[in-house]
Amino acid sequence: MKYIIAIIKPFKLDEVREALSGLGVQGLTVSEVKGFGRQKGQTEIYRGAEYAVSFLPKIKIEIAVSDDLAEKVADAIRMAANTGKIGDGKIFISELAQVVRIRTGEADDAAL
Amino acid sequence: MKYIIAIIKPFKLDEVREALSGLGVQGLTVSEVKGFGRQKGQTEIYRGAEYAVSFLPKIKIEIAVSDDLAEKVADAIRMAANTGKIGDGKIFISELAQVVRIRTGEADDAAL
Amino acid sequence: MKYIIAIIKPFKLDEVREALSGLGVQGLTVSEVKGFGRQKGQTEIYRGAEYAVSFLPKIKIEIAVSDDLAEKVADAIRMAANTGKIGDGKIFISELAQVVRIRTGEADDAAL
Amino acid sequence: MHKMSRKITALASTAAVTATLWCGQALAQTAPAAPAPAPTLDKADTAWMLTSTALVLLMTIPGLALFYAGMVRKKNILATIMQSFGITALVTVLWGIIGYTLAFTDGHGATSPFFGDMSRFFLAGMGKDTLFPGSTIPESVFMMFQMTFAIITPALLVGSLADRVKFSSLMVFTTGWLLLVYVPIAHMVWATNTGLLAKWGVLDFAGGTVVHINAGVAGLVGCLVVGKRKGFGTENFAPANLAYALIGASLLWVGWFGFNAGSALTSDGRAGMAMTVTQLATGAAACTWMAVEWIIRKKPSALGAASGAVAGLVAITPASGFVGPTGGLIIGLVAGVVCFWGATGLKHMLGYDDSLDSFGVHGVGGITGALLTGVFAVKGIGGTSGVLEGNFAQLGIQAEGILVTIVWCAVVSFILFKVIDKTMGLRVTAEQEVEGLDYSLHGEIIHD
Amino acid sequence: MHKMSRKITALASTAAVTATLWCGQALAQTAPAAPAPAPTLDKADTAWMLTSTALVLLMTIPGLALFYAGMVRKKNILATIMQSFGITALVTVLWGIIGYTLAFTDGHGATSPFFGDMSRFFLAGMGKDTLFPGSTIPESVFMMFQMTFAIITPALLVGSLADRVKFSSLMVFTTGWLLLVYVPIAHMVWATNTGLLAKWGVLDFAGGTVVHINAGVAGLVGCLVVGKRKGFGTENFAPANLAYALIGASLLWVGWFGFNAGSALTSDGRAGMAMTVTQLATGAAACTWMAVEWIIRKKPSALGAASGAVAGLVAITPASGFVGPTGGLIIGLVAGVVCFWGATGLKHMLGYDDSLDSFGVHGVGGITGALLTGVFAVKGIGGTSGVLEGNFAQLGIQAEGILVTIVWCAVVSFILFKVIDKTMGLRVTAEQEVEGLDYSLHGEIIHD
Amino acid sequence: MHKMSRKITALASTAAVTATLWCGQALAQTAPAAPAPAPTLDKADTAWMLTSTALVLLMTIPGLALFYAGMVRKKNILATIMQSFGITALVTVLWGIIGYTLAFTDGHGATSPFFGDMSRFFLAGMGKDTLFPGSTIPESVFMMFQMTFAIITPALLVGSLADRVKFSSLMVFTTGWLLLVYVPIAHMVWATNTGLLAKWGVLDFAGGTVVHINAGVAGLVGCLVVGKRKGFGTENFAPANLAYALIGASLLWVGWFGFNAGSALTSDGRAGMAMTVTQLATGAAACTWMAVEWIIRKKPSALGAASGAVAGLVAITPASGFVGPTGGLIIGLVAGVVCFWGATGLKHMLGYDDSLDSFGVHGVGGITGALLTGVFAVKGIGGTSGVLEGNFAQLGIQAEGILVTIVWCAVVSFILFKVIDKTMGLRVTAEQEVEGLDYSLHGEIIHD
Ligand SMILES: Nc1ncnc2c1ncn2[C@@H]1O[C@H](COP(=O)(O)OP(=O)(O)O)[C@@H](O)[C@H]1O
Ligand SMILES: Nc1ncnc2c1ncn2[C@@H]1O[C@H](COP(=O)(O)OP(=O)(O)O)[C@@H](O)[C@H]1O
Ligand SMILES: Nc1ncnc2c1ncn2[C@@H]1O[C@H](COP(=O)(O)OP(=O)(O)O)[C@@H](O)[C@H]1O
Repeated sequence: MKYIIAIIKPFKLDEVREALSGLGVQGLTVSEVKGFGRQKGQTEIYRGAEYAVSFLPKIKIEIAVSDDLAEKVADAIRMAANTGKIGDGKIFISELAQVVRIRTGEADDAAL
Repeated sequence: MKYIIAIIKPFKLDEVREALSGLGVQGLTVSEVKGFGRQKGQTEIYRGAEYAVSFLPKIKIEIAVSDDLAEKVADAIRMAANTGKIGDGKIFISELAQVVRIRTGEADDAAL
Repeated sequence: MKYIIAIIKPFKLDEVREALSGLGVQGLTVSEVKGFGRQKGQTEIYRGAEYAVSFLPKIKIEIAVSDDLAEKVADAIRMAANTGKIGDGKIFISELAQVVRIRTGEADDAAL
Repeated sequence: MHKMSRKITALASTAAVTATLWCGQALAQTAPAAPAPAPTLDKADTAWMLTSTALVLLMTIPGLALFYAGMVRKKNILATIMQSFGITALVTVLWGIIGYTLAFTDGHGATSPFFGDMSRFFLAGMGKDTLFPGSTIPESVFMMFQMTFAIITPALLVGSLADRVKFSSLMVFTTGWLLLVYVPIAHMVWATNTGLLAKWGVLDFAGGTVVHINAGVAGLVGCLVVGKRKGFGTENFAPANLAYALIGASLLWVGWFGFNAGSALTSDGRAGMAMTVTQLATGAAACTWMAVEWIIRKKPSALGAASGAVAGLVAITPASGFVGPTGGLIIGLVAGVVCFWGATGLKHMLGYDDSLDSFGVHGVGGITGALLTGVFAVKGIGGTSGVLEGNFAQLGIQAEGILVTIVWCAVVSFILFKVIDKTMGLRVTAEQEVEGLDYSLHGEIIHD
Repeated sequence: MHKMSRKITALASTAAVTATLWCGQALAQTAPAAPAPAPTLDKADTAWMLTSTALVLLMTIPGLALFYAGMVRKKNILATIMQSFGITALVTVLWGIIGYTLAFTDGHGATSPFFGDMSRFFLAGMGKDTLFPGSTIPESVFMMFQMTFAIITPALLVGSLADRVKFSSLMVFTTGWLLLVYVPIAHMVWATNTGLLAKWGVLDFAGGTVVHINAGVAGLVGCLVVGKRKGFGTENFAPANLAYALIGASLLWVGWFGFNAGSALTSDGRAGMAMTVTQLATGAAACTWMAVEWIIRKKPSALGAASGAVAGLVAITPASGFVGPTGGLIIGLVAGVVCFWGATGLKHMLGYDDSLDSFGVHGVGGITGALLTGVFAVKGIGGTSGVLEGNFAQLGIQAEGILVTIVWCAVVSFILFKVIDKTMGLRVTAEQEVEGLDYSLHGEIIHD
Repeated sequence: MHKMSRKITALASTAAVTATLWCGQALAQTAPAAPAPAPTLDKADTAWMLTSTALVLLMTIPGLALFYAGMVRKKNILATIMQSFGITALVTVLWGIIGYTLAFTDGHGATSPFFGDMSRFFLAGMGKDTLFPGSTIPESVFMMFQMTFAIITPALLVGSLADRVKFSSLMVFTTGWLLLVYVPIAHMVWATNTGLLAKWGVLDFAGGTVVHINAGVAGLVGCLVVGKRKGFGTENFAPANLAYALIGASLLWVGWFGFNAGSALTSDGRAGMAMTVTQLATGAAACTWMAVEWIIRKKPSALGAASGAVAGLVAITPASGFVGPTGGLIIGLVAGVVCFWGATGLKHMLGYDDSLDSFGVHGVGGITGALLTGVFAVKGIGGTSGVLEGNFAQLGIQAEGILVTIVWCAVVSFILFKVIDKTMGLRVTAEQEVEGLDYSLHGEIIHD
């Protein structure tokens, strides 16, 4: 199994989720993060001063998938989250040793 | 060493933490996430309209443990977080290559 | 490639980020987490009662790096985040199988 | 009805024409306001009106600002507050310079049923000791009290356009709308000597037509012109922080005592009765909205209770100096149900995106209240009887007032919205809308 | 003391009996309120009372709503606001229909020391120009002013039940409690012609017994009946957002000027003195609470400062029209210390879960204030001397008033809570409590 | 100018000396305040002043508390509110005991231009029916009204020290500053019979010098003594929640009606005119700040609009009872631009860390307003002409008043800050500053 972490732009979340549902992904976990990267930070005005906000709001999606689905999932995310503009984000894929469904105790692929 | 990520229902956090303390787990890291899965989303009322909230509040626990403790930790989480109802969450276990304690520089098992 | 997760004290974030920039790290992702560990929790006063806050605010930094940079990055974080006081945090390093840049589709080291 | 429809048709065309005519005319007219009878200053009345003015300002900032800000998504909270705050600043200046004189002086000739004259341009001639004609309070205090009404009305209508209107365009629109819609309708209803609807005998104690129908209709027109929010019907638009909305509704409720009881312009028993019926209607409407929602949706929502309260406040506004306690209670009961339908059934049925229900609550509630004023008016309280006391004609007169307001407001607002949309653009870009107005328009965000 | 204890015993049994008797009696009674002497309307007094009414409403919404909402966990913020808001709406209607007439008309026969009659049912006979007997203000304004007191009292007591009471049950409880506890105690204390405690000579300028002891005792009874919050003593119940609590406390403070100075029913020197002692006591109590906490807990907490201020406001309430500046200062000093103990030592000692300290602050502070009124009353201010001016008896009279209030309130509240608990259930389910009342009762959550 | 500079030099040295002298003197002096002419109580004036007092208290809590709390980082929100709240409690007690008597009694001999006497120590001799000399309102009400001014002034100056001052030291500083800076300057300006600046003919209707210049200058001195915030210029200090700041600014705006119109001490046409010019100046200043920022920074910020409004309110304060509508508009226009520069250009140019711009807005705005009062004063409104009506001298008199205020305030504030810094320490430790004042000073945090 693979553990996929994707950092995307916040307003792309709904599109990504739909794309993944289309692939049969049954679950995923989302959190709000702040990203630092090539994308130039916004500038906030504060009493006439300007503050560069170096951290940008991003969404982190975590999905555990079976090995054979991993590639498709990564592709789907890339398609759905792409705007072509800097700051679109990254996808990180690593090995996942074991999965357990808390409710039933089912393990690995059956637990996804 | 293993890196264990558990997604659980928020109100189970205290029980899980106690179960883990019982096993001698000395540290863990917790964050608020939103989960999307089989569990049907709640429905919020808004001026007479109903909005299905597809993302549910969940708690993510991350714990680095030595290899021999991994299985016990996973079991303990499963016991403590189980309600038997859909949405109880998942446990994901992966390999951890290296650990460092920032304060002392201790490494790996000594750093846990 | 390696996936580095560091848990640090919140007010060390800026120093850590600068240290990493110095190493040529181009991107990282940050989130607010709560840590449970050896560091004794704060005590809040509430109408004369005292509540021990067992979870402390921490910052989690995630960085994907090429294999050769991993050691340097871990060292840099350890230097920058160290205060010598309990609760300074941990660094976790694991293998990363694959990286994709969403905007361009570039993969692995080129995507970092 | 025939006579009425003729009047209305005439007005529909008159609206746009007159609105463009008055400038020249008014500027040429410098005669003073009609000589008033000579009451003297009453310090007690003045004390109450100073207080009422503060209360009505409190309704807009921070009351309405919070009520609306609590209903939007987090990324638009500051921008929503800024709409109320910016309108407050802008209308203050406009009203002082030209709005007040055009609304509350008598005017001359053919335009006098619709507009005043320029005798109070820059408040000229309003000395420290000048009383407002026919009242016992300084004209400065009357002018200020009315200013707070002129402020809240455009601030209310923005609710329909929430989350997508440009701040710059809103400021321009407000300027035009104040002078071409608010001012003439205020004049028609409240300029006792010359106003068109005042002469017809339309009852509107504290602004059911001038403020609420006016804001509701303009809001409806606006949300039709500007279009739906991006994601309407598919994304979750759940309010970010309803605590703000409930604070806001509470401050609206408290401040409304100034709005309604203050409209007596004196601190006597009529003011007391206006406060009483305001409270009863509001409590009743909050209860009925909660009850209806409890039955239909299984849970009484906090936003529902707040919306019900506002619905009651809106509906009792025109009636407040005219009806008694039982009338007030009934008006509230009705308003809670009707506005619930306005903000839910009607809106969903017709499918427009009246984001924060300016029309659903203020338009629908204002119309309900204006009509019921004609039903429940009690001679012993406000000097005019309603249907229940046998004066059936009053209901027709109220309907005429409502129609004139709707027609004038809809026509001129539509033209204004369209002109702005075609020139500077009414709406932010799609990117700005997604990014949130807080950052894209004002360069600020809420950090926690 | 012997005489007093007999009176009390008699009352304990009378409470429940009378409470069930009055319905039939009162409905049979339709005679008008006693003819008043003939003062005329004073517009200045009316202006101040209109203002005071707005100020006291501000205390409950949004004042108290925020004060309480700021002390609960995030998942219960909206539900906590809704408790104040829902009570405001409900009591408004109840008071207009039947509460006012039963509290403030004279009543007849055996029940007249406890209840009024039905002559103002649906506010019948209260015309625009009717003055409240013996006052210079319209009866409508007096009725409204008193309504705001009737609203805040049940809203205060809910603090003891926070985080676990069903909204529906709370609405039912409020209805019963208003009519069977608040109304008779208000009548006993404030119905000058017939009220039991009024005749005994109990001093309660603005509601130390009627509002605060009453709310505190009912809250205590309620939290004993409903039980502790799930997780009490083991989970961290730290307040989610004390900024709300401090805004709330501030609005309570400001609004309390209407509460206390408004209770003069006139805008004269006594009102001014009431405002003065209110401010001094509040400042002093906030300082002492902070000081005590600073010494004991090493840090002065923001919630402590706010609680101290409220403690001072509570304690000065019965005294406000009777004592002078130094008396006010001392009452505040004492209240800060005593209520700190009430909300910390006492509560932890006895182990009940008075969640937001309705009893610890309002009960304890109200008793303290009511007693000290008997000590510091100054003839030259309120017409009655206290112990310091040699009138030792007044302290006993005050104690009698307190005991009657406690006994009546405790007995009837207990019965009401129990009946509701056995029938519809007082408390949410364990799941709902864990999930949070915002979502489980109202279908809403705070998103940011 | 020569004469003036001599006066100033004399004063600079007098300030410190007198400040230490008065204690002994004042305590020895027990003669009653000068016998007043005998006006009688006016209940209408009293009603308005009771209301105004509530409005001005609302300005500090929760108004200013929120305005400031909204501009700091999340970890300091509660501590910032606590600064306003704690000062409110402390000054209440101090003012009642000794502040009022030293500020508003006539005083004796050499110190009488600077300080009053002890005849109202603990408010002794202030009975229920005592009127404030020369007014138609109870002295208790006047004392309370003035107390709210004494509260807000130190609360304003803390803005300069935000995020780094110790709460304990702030309480000590406030005590000293109230008695050695606020009290003498209030006496100089407002003690009609004996005050130094009052005799010179300085116009300050509602506190341009006493409140705003005073707070601004002390804030500037304070932020120079305490030093910059850790991370100033390198870390992002973006405000955590500007919604709070906008609620705060709104409440300041509304409450300011009490501040300015209340300063008439009567509810007549002058109060109405004061309210009018207050509103016009505020609207105008908010518009110009927005406009300038829009031009320079491309976006009109919400904080900018709020700051502009406050700038207008500050600048019109001294002028409010003296100028007419057009004067008010112009003062607002000027204040918006000048204070924008004060809070941005000037601050960045000189590089001090006036965290929340107490000096940039209140100092600069207060000076601007005090000078322009001398320009736009209209005889027909406040009895004194300004430059535009040919009275050129008034501008010089205003400048003298400003200079005396600045010099006295700067000298004594500097000594106070230094003494406290050397003894108990003015600033929290670096760790506490990083951890946040909420937790480190008060043991509390905002959890959501
Ligand atoms: N090496 C990295 N490790 C972890 N997160 C990264 C890394 N590089 C980028 N990110 C995340 O991806 C986001 C987008 O990266 P950025 O460099 O701005 O643009 P792009 O994705 O177009 O290359 C960043 O905001 C950050 O959250
Ligand atoms: N494949 C997955 N990858 C990551 N997180 C998942 C995945 N599937 C489920 N989750 C997380 O687990 C939570 C519970 O899953 P759900 O399908 O609702 O119920 P159950 O755990 O009972 O099967 C989800 O809300 C989500 O946060
Ligand atoms: N085994 C672990 N797994 C995950 N996170 C941990 C673990 N141990 C510690 N942490 C994180 O590191 C933080 C610091 O750990 P702590 O034991 O308090 O001090 P130190 O880092 O000095 O040993 C904790 O608050 C927690 O967030």
